Amino acid sequence: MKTMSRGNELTIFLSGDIDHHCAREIREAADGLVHEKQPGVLKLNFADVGFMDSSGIGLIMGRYRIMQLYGGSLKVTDVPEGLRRIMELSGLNALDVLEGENQ
Amino acid sequence: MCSRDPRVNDNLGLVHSCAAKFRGRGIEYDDLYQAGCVGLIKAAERFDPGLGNKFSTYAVPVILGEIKRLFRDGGAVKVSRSIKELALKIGRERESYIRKNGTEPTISKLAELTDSTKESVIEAINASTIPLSLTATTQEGEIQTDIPVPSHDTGIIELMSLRSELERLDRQDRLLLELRYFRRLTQSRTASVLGMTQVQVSRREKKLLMALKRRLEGA
Amino acid sequence: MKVLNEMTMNFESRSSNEAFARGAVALFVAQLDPTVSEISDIKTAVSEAVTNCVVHAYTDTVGMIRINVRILPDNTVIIKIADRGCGIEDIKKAMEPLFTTTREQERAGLGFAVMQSFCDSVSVRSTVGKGTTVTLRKRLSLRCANV
Amino acid sequence: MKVLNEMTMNFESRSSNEAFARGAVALFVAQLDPTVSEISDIKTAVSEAVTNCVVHAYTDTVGMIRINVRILPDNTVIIKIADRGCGIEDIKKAMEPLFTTTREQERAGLGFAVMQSFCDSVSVRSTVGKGTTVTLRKRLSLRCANV
Ligand SMILES: Nc1ncnc2c1ncn2[C@@H]1O[C@H](COP(=O)(O)OP(=O)(O)OP(=O)(O)O)[C@@H](O)[C@H]1O
Ligand SMILES: Nc1ncnc2c1ncn2[C@@H]1O[C@H](COP(=O)(O)OP(=O)(O)OP(=O)(O)O)[C@@H](O)[C@H]1O
Ligand SMILES: [Mg+2]
Ligand SMILES: [Mg+2]
Repeated sequence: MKTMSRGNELTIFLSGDIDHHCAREIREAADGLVHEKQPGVLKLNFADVGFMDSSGIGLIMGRYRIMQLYGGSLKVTDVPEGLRRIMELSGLNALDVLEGENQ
Repeated sequence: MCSRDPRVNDNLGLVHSCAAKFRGRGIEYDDLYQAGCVGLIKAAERFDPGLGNKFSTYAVPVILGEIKRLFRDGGAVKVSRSIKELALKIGRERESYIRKNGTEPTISKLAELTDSTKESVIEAINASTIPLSLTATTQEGEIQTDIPVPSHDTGIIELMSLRSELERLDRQDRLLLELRYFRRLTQSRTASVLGMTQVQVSRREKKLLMALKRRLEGA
Repeated sequence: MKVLNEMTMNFESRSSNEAFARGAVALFVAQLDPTVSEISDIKTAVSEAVTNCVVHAYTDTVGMIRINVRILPDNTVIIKIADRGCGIEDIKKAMEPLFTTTREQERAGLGFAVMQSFCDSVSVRSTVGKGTTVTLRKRLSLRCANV
Repeated sequence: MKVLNEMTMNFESRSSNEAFARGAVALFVAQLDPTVSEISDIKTAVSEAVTNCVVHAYTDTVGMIRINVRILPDNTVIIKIADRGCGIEDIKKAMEPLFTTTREQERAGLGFAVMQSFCDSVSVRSTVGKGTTVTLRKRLSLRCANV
């Protein structure tokens, strides 16, 4: 998993398919990083994600809660067109985590 | 191809038949045929008629083995890498097709455009990312493609945000909202579960919702 | 309506089979020459249904999942995902957005909502203790190419 | 040996299903994290066996083809391709390179030779009038990744 740290911002570059099978691994890795670095902003970059189902939504919601717990915030960035529908369906817009949305 | 051994010249058709079995696997037919010919020559050199086999029976596995070697040499590559490359190509072709024609290409069109099979297009889509970019460029410049946005149910959105806010409440309050809004229990049923009266539930619920609303709006 | 082509597969409810299942359905449906987004809708819906079998139907065991795909002449695809797991008590409630019975695993309770949004119709049959069958229906925009 | 994972599929003997069949097997085997050439060997061998069912087993009809794939702990893949078609009279002869019973089409009589060249072992069971089962066995070089 590629990551980038800049200031108090931590970016995790997700890739491939996000389904129930691999969500746990991603979750554990991400939470480990957040715990260690305690970033103010966690960015999940979806540019290289080809497939996602509701497990991906669960993953985002879970990180959202954890970031709130730490008093930080979560941003979801570079969502490919093919994944927008499921992101929107889940109501993630309302949480203001989707970056680059022109409201 | 010309050889002094008549067995070689007489069996070139065999090489074609063998090479044909490997078509569409990413190696040019000419290269397949060449490798097959090497196999045929090796077979002709080693063949011993005294053993009672037909030459062709002996030659086929040798020819196949030689052709297969072509794949083996480049073949230590992990599947994901070659598929990723195809996926990139598919993404590019798809985008330029949409730009030119205004509609999405079908899988068979994409196979044609990327010089691959429908099956490998699907596999590439299955195995990795097809970058589906948000913007498309036309002659007039960059335009935003229309993404069909499903009419979303604001109820879902509210509930979704609500759920994450719920985590902050104390146990009793969380249970109350959980029972009322996620389990859809009536106020009196909720009251009996929580050991409260219906009026208490009603009041507490109202208060909690107001507070949540303020927090969600303030966020 | 006459079935133009049909496929059935059986596999174990291991999470490592989730990618296989949606991929195999996509390959079968590819005969209809769909677009990338139609394929991706189908894969997402199948993934939800299969994950539900792995997570809910057979929570602490490994059981068999059966998928049946039919192609109809009007370019409709019918996909049935069946398990013989625990079953669903209240189907109507289960299908409500955000309803979930598993908290721990970060399930959002959106699986059925996703299936409904990505398919033309979703129907569920279930018997507690016997299992569940989810039927997805989607009509593709283009005419049949190769069948 | 214990089976780590297993999948079975049933589909009609239409030539449009050939690509689906080898693709689905490849997807299932992909769990073992194989190399391009290993996957491609398996696809070629499966393709030959499935084509034989379409062309020879059910010459003028459409029948069912069943594929079963098992993954063993030592990274061996066992693939059974079975039909209930006409069967093979003389298996030994049928497996000889260049032996073919269909003249008209461009069949070269190389199908079994290709399967043998691409797999570690090929075995055939057949009963005339009842059908044929071809069993392919291949051990992959790398250890199991995801199962
Ligand atoms: N095959 C099944 N067998 C038994 N119960 C099921 C099955 N599918 C769904 N359910 C029940 O229906 C509920 C709702 O399913 P749904 O897919 O909508 O949400 P989820 O799986 O809980 O969360 P998500 O799909 O967002 O990860 C599940 O929590 C579960 O109780
Ligand atoms: N599933 C089957 N059912 C009945 N007969 C079969 C089956 N598979 C193979 N055969 C018989 O075995 C012969 C040899 O098969 P093989 O695949 O080696 O060659 P082919 O199919 O004739 O030609 P090619 O595979 O090169 O196109 C066939 O011609 C056919 O008579
Ligand atoms: Mg679900
Ligand atoms: Mg053959």
